[in-house]
Amino acid sequence: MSTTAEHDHAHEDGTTHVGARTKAPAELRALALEAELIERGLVSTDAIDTVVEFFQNEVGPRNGARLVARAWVEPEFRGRLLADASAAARELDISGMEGDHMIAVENTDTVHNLVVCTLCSCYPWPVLGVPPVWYKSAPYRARAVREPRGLLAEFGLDVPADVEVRVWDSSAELRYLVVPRRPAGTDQLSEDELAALVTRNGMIGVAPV
Amino acid sequence: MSTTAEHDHAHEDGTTHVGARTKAPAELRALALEAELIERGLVSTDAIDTVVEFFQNEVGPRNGARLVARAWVEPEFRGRLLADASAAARELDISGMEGDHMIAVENTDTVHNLVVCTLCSCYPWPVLGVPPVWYKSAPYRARAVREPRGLLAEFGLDVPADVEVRVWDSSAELRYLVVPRRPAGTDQLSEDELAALVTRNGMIGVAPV
Amino acid sequence: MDGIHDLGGMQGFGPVEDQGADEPPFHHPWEGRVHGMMISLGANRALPGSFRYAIERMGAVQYLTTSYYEHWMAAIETLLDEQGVVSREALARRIEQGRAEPEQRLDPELAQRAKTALTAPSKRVWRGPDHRFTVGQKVRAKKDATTHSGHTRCPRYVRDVVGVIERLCPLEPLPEGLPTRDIQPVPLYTVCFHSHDLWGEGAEDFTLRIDLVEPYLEEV
Amino acid sequence: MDGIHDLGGMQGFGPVEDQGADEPPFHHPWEGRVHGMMISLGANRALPGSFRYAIERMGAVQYLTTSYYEHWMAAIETLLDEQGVVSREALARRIEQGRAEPEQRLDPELAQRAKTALTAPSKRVWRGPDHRFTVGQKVRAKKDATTHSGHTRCPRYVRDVVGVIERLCPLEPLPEGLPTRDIQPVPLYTVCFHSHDLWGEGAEDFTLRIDLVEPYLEEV
Repeated sequence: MSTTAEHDHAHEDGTTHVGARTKAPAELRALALEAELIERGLVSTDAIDTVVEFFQNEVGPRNGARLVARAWVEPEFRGRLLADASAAARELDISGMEGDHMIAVENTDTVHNLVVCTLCSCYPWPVLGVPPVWYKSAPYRARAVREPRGLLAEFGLDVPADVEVRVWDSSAELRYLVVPRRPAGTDQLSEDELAALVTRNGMIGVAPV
Repeated sequence: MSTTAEHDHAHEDGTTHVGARTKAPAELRALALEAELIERGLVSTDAIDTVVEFFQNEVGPRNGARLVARAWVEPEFRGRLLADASAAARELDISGMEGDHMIAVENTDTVHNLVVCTLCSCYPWPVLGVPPVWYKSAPYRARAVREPRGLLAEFGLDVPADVEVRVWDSSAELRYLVVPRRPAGTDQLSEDELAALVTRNGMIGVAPV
Repeated sequence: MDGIHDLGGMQGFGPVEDQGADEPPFHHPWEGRVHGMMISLGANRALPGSFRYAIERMGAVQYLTTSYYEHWMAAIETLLDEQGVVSREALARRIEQGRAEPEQRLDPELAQRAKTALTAPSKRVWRGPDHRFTVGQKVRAKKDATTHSGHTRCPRYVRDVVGVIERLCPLEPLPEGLPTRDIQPVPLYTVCFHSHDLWGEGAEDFTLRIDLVEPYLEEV
Repeated sequence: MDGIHDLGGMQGFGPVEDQGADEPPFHHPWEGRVHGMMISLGANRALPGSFRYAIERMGAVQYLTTSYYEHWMAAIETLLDEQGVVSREALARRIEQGRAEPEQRLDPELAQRAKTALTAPSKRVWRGPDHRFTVGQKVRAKKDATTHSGHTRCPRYVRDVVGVIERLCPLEPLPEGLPTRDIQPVPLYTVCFHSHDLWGEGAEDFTLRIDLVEPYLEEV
């Protein structure tokens, strides 16, 4: 990984071609930082590769979806998930940074949950991966704690007036995961099929499932 | 005024040369707007010229300084200025837009006044002209109502702890003018000489005089 | 609205930079033209609605990254577009087609009215309800003084804080009504707050006066 | 500090734009490298201090006009510079001299530690004072919870508002101490607020839970 071409090849995500002629300032700064830290032995190419690989291929909303589907089909697991989401996640070998104190909050007939981090962009990595840009954006962080119903309507989710909208601002080290309501007419689906219905947005609270 | 060259000549203020090749987007937008409004008969070249000329040459902190100097030398005028600054200003033929409800606030041994407009940049045009960039800037508007002493110190003005700092946030249609303290050792100066000592910053409250 | 324009008390904006006493009124010729257009349009009663509210609706990032006279220009463009006088499209087309050079048009009468507006005292006095609060009375700036998404002149930093009425001032139109040209004259007050009530005990020691209309205030 | 990062309740930022379910974790390769550097430095205990506070000190305009991973990069640069590990000048020089291409350096043991940090459960439990408040108790988020210029995790929008303790949570280090590595474990609570108490009677009807440490709270 000593040339730009190799670097590009190793980390290409399909959205941007990094080359000497197309480097934006941020890209150039990141390269310089890595070069400096490599030289000082503070980071290593393979450690960084490992992190990138982890977020690109090993972790993401599929983990959260497995927890949700399991909770839908196993009432006792649901109970354990709502009591201690990090412990329940460990049963499925899901654990790690930004997930040691996870709390699962359940949507019901009377409560709809919505998760935000107004001060930065805290997010439960082990179950959802890294957050989407919109979750990290100023509009979402500004509006979620002030006009959540209007915001949800823009996401296509009209919460009836008699359903409590419950916003969670993750300002400390607790991390929140929304357990959506199981859709009607899914009685015949397997746990895996159910997991396939659960979306990242549903587990943040901006989609029904 | 049908060509760029003529336009430049008529309104050159010495800081920027406006020409077809150097137009920034803001300049271009302003030209387009004027062109459109001229065509619709909603503005006129001479009306705009009049306004520019007025702010460049006819109004400014010298007006405020005349009021302050008069107040320093005439106790009765000082009384009228503090009672109704707009009426007192009219005695010196000073009046106009953004100055119909002016209030003069006097610095004393025990009070130091500071004027800001946190929501926009309200300013008493007839006595001070248009505001300087720093007065309109986000840092000033943000800090003046939260840490005025620290801010004044950065302007080189250390207000003793036993002097009340009194901040005026001009959020409505009242406009504020600070009357600085008359400097020591100026007993022999004429009113005109005194006026020459009074600065714009002094009448906003970020300088002693 | 609690937009970025409501800057009072925000931190992280860096130092204040004074350009000195010789700073010109306009830093570029176009700035003067914008000021002149605003005053001329006003003298022609061609800019109704709320100029300030039009600025407040710019969007936070645009607001912070543009200059004062760019704010003014944005507001003029917005109001003219909303009133159907000059559409944004017409302006964009003009720039695109290279027709962004104003012709000369003289209107000495308008020039005189612009000058008069800048220099003549106004006799306008608003009539309406009597002042309900008295000097020395404790009042609280209401938590929901603002209408949440509309124009207000009650900044966030005084809301829900207790102050003291210091002066009764002449009536002014309620700012909330201005964007829809709904003129409701209401009593105005200068209200005095202490910095510790505004920002907590750890704040610098100072007092603050701000002018607030009666609907923003409630008895304590 | 009441910086621009404290966005809760601000208006004028426009719509939320969802890129859809297929949005990649990193939008440019350099974003992944920044994430990787942060985790690797952490695994090497080479990034002490407060990462969040370093972001908060970016400056308002820079903060709003740069992306999330640019915030991270700014924080890494700031902390490394402040600790004397890598100066800003060294990085600027490297870019200027065209030496911004990282050599390959392998350290499988560090890679393993990074992976472990990302995936292993942490057993860390903070010990300290008992919880003083009880579930159901009314509390007010203090007006001066913040130290005015330093790091805080008590956002502006809850300050001086009354809520109800909903849950006692495990202790966490007081955020105010983190920038100076002053670790003071304190009780944490989930506190429930009603939207009308936060934003006034005119606000949408909803409830809000937020996790606040005990020093941010006072009895009502």
